Amino acid sequence: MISLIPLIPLLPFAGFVVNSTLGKRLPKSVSGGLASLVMVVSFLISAYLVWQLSQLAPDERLLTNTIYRWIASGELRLDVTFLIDPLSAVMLLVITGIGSLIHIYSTAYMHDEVDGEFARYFSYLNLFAAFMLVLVLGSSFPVLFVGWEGVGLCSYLLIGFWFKKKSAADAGKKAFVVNRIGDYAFLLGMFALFAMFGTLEVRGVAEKVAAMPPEAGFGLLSLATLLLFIGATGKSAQIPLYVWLPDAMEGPTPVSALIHAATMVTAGVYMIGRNAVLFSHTPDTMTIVAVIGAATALMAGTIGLVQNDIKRVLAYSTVSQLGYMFLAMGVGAFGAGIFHLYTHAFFKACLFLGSGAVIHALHGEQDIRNMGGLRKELPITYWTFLIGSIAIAGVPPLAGFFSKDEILFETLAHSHTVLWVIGIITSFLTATYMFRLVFLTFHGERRHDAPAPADAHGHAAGHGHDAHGHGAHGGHLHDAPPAMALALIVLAIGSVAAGWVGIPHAIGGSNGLHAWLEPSFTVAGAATAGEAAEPGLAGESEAATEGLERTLMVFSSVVGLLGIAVAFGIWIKRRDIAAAWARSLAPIHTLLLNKYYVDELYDATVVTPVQAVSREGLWRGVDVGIIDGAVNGVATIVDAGSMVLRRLQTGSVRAYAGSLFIGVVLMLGYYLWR
Amino acid sequence: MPESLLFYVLSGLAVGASALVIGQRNPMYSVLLLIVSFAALAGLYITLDAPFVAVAQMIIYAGAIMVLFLFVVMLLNAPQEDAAEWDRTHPLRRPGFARIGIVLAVLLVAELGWALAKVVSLGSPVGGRGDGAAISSVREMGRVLFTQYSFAFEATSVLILVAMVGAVVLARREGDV
Amino acid sequence: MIPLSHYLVVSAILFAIGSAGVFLRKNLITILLSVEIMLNAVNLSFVAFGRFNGTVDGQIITFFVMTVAAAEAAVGLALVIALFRGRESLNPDAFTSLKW
Amino acid sequence: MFSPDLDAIVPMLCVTLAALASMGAEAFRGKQERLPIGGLGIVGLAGAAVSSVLLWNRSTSGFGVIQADNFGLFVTLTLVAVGVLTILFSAPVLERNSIPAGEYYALVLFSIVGMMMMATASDLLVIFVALEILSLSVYVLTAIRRDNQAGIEGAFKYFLLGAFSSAFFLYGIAFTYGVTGSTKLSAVGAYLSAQALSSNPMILIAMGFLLVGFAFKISAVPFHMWTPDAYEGAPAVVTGFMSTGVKAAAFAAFARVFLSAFEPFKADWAPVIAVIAALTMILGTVVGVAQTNLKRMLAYSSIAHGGYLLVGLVAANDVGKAAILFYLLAYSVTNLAAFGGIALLGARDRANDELRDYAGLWHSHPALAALMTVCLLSLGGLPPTAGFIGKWYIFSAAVSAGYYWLAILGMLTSVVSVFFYLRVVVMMYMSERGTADVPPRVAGLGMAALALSIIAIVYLGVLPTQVLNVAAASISTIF
Amino acid sequence: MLLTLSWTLPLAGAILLAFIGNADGRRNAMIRWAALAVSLVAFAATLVIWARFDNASAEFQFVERVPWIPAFGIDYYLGVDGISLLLVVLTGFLTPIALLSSWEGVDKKVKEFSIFILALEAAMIGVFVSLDLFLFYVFWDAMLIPMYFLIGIWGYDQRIYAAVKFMLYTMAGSVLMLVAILGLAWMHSEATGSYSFDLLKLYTLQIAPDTQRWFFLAFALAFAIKVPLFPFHTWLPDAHVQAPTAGSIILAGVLLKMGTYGLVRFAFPLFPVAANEFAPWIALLAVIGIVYGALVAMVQPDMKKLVAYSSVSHLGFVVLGICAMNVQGVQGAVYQMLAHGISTGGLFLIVGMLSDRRHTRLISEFGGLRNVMPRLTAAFLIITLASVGMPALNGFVGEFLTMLGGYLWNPRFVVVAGLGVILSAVYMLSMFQKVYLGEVTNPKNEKLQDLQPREWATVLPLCAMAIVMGVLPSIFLAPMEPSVKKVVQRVQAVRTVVAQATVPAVRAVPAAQAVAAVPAASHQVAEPR
Repeated sequence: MISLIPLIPLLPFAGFVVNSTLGKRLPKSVSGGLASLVMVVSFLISAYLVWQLSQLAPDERLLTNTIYRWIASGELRLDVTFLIDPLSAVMLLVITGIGSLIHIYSTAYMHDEVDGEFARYFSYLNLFAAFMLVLVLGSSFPVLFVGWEGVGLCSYLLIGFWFKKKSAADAGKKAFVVNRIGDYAFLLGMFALFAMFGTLEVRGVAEKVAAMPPEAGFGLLSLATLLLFIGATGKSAQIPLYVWLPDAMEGPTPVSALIHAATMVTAGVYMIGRNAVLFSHTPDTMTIVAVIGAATALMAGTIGLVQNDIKRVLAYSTVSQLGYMFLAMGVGAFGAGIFHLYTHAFFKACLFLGSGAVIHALHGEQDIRNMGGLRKELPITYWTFLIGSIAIAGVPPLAGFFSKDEILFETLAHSHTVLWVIGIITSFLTATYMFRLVFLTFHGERRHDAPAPADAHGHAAGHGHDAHGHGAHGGHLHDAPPAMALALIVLAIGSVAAGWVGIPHAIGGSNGLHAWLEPSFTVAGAATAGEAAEPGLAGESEAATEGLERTLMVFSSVVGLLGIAVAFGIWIKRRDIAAAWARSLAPIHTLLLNKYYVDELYDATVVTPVQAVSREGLWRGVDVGIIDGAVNGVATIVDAGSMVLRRLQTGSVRAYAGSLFIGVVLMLGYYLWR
Repeated sequence: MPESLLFYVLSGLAVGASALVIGQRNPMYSVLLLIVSFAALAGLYITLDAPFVAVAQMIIYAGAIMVLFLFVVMLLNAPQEDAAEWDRTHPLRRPGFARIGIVLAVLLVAELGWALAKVVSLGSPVGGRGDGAAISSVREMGRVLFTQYSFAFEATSVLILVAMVGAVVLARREGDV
Repeated sequence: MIPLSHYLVVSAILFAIGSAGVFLRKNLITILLSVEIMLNAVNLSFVAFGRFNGTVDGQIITFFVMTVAAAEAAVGLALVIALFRGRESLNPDAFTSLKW
Repeated sequence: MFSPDLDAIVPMLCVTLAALASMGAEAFRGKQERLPIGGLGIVGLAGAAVSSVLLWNRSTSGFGVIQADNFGLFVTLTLVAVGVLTILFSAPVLERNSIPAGEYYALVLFSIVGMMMMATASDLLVIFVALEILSLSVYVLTAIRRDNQAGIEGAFKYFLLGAFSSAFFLYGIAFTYGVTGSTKLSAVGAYLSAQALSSNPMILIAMGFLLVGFAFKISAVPFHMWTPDAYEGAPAVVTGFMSTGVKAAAFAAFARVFLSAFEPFKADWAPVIAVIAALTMILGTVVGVAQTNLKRMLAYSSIAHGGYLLVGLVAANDVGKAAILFYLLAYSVTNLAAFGGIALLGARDRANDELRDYAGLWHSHPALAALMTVCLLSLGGLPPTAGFIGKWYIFSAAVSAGYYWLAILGMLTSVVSVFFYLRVVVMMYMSERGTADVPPRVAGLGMAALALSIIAIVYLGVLPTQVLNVAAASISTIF
Repeated sequence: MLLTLSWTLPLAGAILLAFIGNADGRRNAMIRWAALAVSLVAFAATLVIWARFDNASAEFQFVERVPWIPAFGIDYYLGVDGISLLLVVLTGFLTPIALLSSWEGVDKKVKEFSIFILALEAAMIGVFVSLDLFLFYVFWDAMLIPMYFLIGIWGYDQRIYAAVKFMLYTMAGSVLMLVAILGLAWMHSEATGSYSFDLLKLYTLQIAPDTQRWFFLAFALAFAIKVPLFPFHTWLPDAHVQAPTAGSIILAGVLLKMGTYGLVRFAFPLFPVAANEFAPWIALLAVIGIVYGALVAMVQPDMKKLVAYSSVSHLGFVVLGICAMNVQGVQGAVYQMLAHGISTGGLFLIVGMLSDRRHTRLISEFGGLRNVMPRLTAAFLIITLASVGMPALNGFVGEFLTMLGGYLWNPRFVVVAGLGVILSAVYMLSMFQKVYLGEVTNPKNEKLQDLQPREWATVLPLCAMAIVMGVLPSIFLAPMEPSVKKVVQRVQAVRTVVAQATVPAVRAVPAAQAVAAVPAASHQVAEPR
């Protein structure tokens, strides 16, 4: 029987092929419609397959389909095999589901682009979906890597979609290059795994590693996992490779929502989840993952607090939330991490699309200092945005609450107290900056009129919103058009309800997601090893744990609400406090505003020196100077030797005779004196 | 011993005359001195039981060839060496250069002498092995020349022909074809 | 009797004088004469060796040498004349248009 | 045919008769009459070729001093090729420069006689006489353009140094005769092999002096100084002739003397020749780099080629001996063709032999440029040409004799030499002609000769087996 | 006959073209078509070889053997195995593209141009199919001549310098190889009594380790220059930059592979002991080259130079894979050769199109070309990504396998080599951005034409191949695997022995003893005198 699995990525790919080749000649409705249609169909197939999967016994939940042998060399046998297990099922639904919504949203958002560009946009978007699906479906590291790099490519293309704008092109390149650094580590990690296990199948590696005890100390295995994790830090924007993500906001907003919030950036988290068995055998790496995750969460949260670009705030928020996920992965709470990934996809996509609606309405304005009071004019946007914000702030019973809470609980439960404290602080910060955003954008007074059409033309040229000047007079703004509204509303609903699949036992839930995912994090038949790897709460009683969990839930809810309250206090009640604090804490404020100067640091320590050394040292110095100098030097020496030796040929016959005579005397001398 | 005295006198004459040949600025004197040298050599040939060679030496060398030289010297009418106007141009052409020639010549003599000194058999008298009368016979010489050396003899005719043609070709004035 | 080596030494000295003459003199004709001295020196060796070996070959070879010397002289002098016509000089150092 | 004595010298006789005939033809021709005198030469050479082929494998000996063995015959045939090509290239040159054809051809043929004699002689005295025959002819040929002072100057330098070096050579013969009592190579060899190894300094001196004589003729460093001047001064076609014929003859005699008679003293001469070979290769190529006159450049190149040939001599094994023969043939054809090309380009008042005269030749003389390029590539030792096979053969010999350093040095210098060959190619193909005066159209006969040489070069480069086998067979008979 | 046909076809074409009179350029069009037809037929011939190739066999196939110079055991001996097969096909594939690429760019002396390209193709195919070392060397050197003319006549302003440098540099390396070849043949005659240049016979020759070292170095130097390996690479930027487009395509596409091919086919298997000793050093140079080439490429103002230095970097991966001498490494290396041929050929092709249009190759002269020539941009992007090593395109498979092989051998090299992966993205994307993205800043660029039909015909096959090779690499990997395994086994056999022998004192034990440990090698070890 022909499997349906390959169709999931192939459909979007087909959309890409059609749109990229014929796109110019298709009307927008056809190209956009086609792109959305393939995504929806893909979603439906995914849903069908996931339903099939759920019909199986929990231990047998595995659908695979080997398509062909990709690379065979020596003992290396790489098949293109697609695999659906509970983990990839979740990812599939998120990608195709949210992906469909964002495609639909985009048909409206990008409507102002000319036909060719419009089709190009959708072809990239479809290609992205295809690669993302390959990433989650791939059963081996290299196939995963195909998707991994493929989404990076699409990210590059989409960030730089408005290629005429230098900043966009720069951002795209930066994203690609920074990701490449991670990929470099990822490749090395793969090699290390192959060297150790002789296979690059994820399950093959897991089976072999499951038979081993967890690695004590930092050995080869830890190194391999650490390398994989570095790859993940690139893709998922963690310290130290997070720098590309904020810049990536140069891309169209739906792209930010899809790629840089909901799906691609979570690939790192997914990858660790996919290799849960492997990672749980390397406690040292796990600690590093957790620490990096927590640190990223905190750092991004602090930066998010002061940023003024609506998308940048969301970007740092994404980085921060990704930090949460890694924290979860690092402490061994894989289920919690994936849970957060899943809920985050909803509310962050919702927030990004909401911000897109705002920007759309304001014809490209992104600075929140120029917004305010949009609540009344953009009600749909406002309400969905608000729901998303509450969700991310972790207020029960919205989606974010459950997932974030589980992470914090697991962190504490695995006795990472410091990380837990950081998590709590970040949670507080999250609530604060999100509501700062909400309040500054939607509440208060309008601080800026929508720009006049002529102005819009110049200002937003790069964004392609220039043709949108029809309703821009007199400050009357258009709320999201139907396609956008649909996406917003569906996502808002998701932000509310998505968490309900994982209500913990502690408060009477079933934590269905956790149970669903569990088989993906263990190896069938080697469950004991997997179990042993989790230094959990084996010794404590179930009741005590649940008690702790309940306490923490209350605590974190309170923290979230507190954060909202603080935001309300500062940005609604006493606007002057913010300014005063910014003044009194000027150094810190500047530091945060400039994102800890990390970009500048990288520039000064890596980019500039490498450029300078390459140009002056290697190229002009070593290459042209020394090496080519030596080569040409040989020629010069021969030439000089020639000029010298030819001078011996004086033209004087007596000198010639002398040469002859000297030859004779020397030769006889040699014979007689030797 | 008169024989050795003769040898030394003749040798001294030959060497001295030759040295003077190359010590002369005037080519005319050089040619004449060379004739002296050749005559002394002819004398040495006689001491070596080679009277026919000695005669040929006088007739061919001193007579024919040297006369040819004299003709040319007189034809060109350039008795004196040119002033050393080129001498200033290149260090290798300075008089020091001539000194190098002398040094090399001395070295060559030294080398040859040393080599000869190392060969014991050469110390034996020159007439040690053969019969002097046998080799001084012109008949014997003629026999060998026209049997063993017949080819070389014929080849020499080609050589002379070449020299003749060559001299004609070279000496002919421009224009006469 | 005079040892063979004496003759050979005389021959060597004459040969060396001849070869030195090529360097010392700045007159083409004298240089040609120097070459003649060298050939004669060799002749002396031939005759001496011939006497020593007791064969007539040495003497016969001298005839050939003389012939060669004559032929060389003819060609050489013709060249000298041709040279002199062009440059009105017999100084070998005058003829350095071909060099390097 | 005739008596064995005469059989052996039939090739020489044919050429001698042709030479005499051309002299006679010149003498009896009318003032403005044009006679195909060159044709007489070709007939004579053809006779020599035919008789050589008939003598093949018979190892005839003549008068006790001429050995018409395969080795000598191979060189004879090479010389025939040299002669034929020279005559073909000469025809247009003689007419252009109003050189007396009769004397010219006679001298060329006489010198070929001398060369053949040298190649087949087995007696030091005959070698000496032959050497003088060919030398005197070549001196005169060098100066054959009496309106050209450079030619006379070159000829005189060549002559004076030649006389100087023949004196040394003769002295060497004297010592050989003194020690061994004979000038016949067989007798010398027999005596020497009976001698204890190199106890007698006289033998070493004899060997050294003989070496000087040969080294001079093949222009080995430091006895090479005459070469550039004489080659530059002589008319191009004569240069081609003497750079190949003289070298071939001298090498044949060199090999015969040193590889047969003086074989027992190989341990003594091999290192000296090795050093000379190395110096020759280095100097020839290095100085060639700076030359701007094509003839002079090729003069240095032919010095370097002499060095490669010496490598074969040093190797002194069967491969080496055969390699010398093959290389001589390949080199002769190639070098002669190159000089022929230069000669063809010359005008009456202008030699057109400066490098810059070749600028843009591709556009004005495409065929000539292409043929010259093949010559130059062959000289540089690039496949698929005769030069490559020759080099490969020579260095193969060096390697199998253990002279890796010589092989490597030879290879490296050949790379340097490629540099200056390429300069000509660069000029012809990649530079635009600056001045307006384009070289004249070249004569058809010359082009035919050039094309013939090129065919030979490519044939030897692609299908060398036949000739290699013959060369290999040639050496088996005597050494 | 197929192999003979594959190289004589273009040669015959070249010779025939020589007889077409075209002094006034009137027959240019006809000559172009004729040359293209010849090259297409030759390509077809190579495809037939591929089609009839037996993938399962490690032996040489289509073997042809005719005595050539019997006295020296030189044969006209041809054959292909999995390693050379695809290189032959690559040559056949790139030549028509090269001809097409210069359809309009070359307008002077079209006949000669076509002749040289076809002659070059003949020589290159000859190099890949020769199994006789002498024959190989003949082709190896003969190849220089047409390339020299191509650069020197139809190149850019510094063409003469570049052409001469190319020729001399390459020759300087290869003459030492010739000496080593002669030495090998002589050793064969010492051991068996007859000369032989037969590669397969020479494989069986037992060579003393000391000799192996010298010979290996001689071979390796020749190949290192051709590759080119750091620090022997400086001829490459000059030659690449100055060569006409067609020359650059062939130079980058095929010529450089002759060096790496030589390493796999000759240097390593002929001298396994020395190869194992020197492999780390060569790999070190390769790795330096990877990073160095990338860094220098990053700062080039000239597009062609940038691509040239990128070749230095990419070829480093190939050499690294070869040095690893395991199946993955070598297979990856061969694959990378093919991939690099396609992608760098494509880069030069497109850069050539730009330079034909604008007569400059300076990056700063361009900008925003995507606005005026979107199709060309798309093609360039695909090729760029292929070059960068994007998975699912051709570059990835080779890089992945070579690095994997390298890692299995010695991870340290791969750690450094991997930086090339990052840097390649930096320089390629920088160039892409500067040339294609942004607004059109230079008014001269406003009216540039997008791809013409003829150009489509050159770009499309390359892009298609880039994708096919990335998605279906097994098509290409399958034929080469048996042959690669054979080579690897040969070299590895010695490596394990060396490893065992050197366990007690890692560096102190000379490899001589190691060889002595091989039973078969203990006798008849030929020493050069």
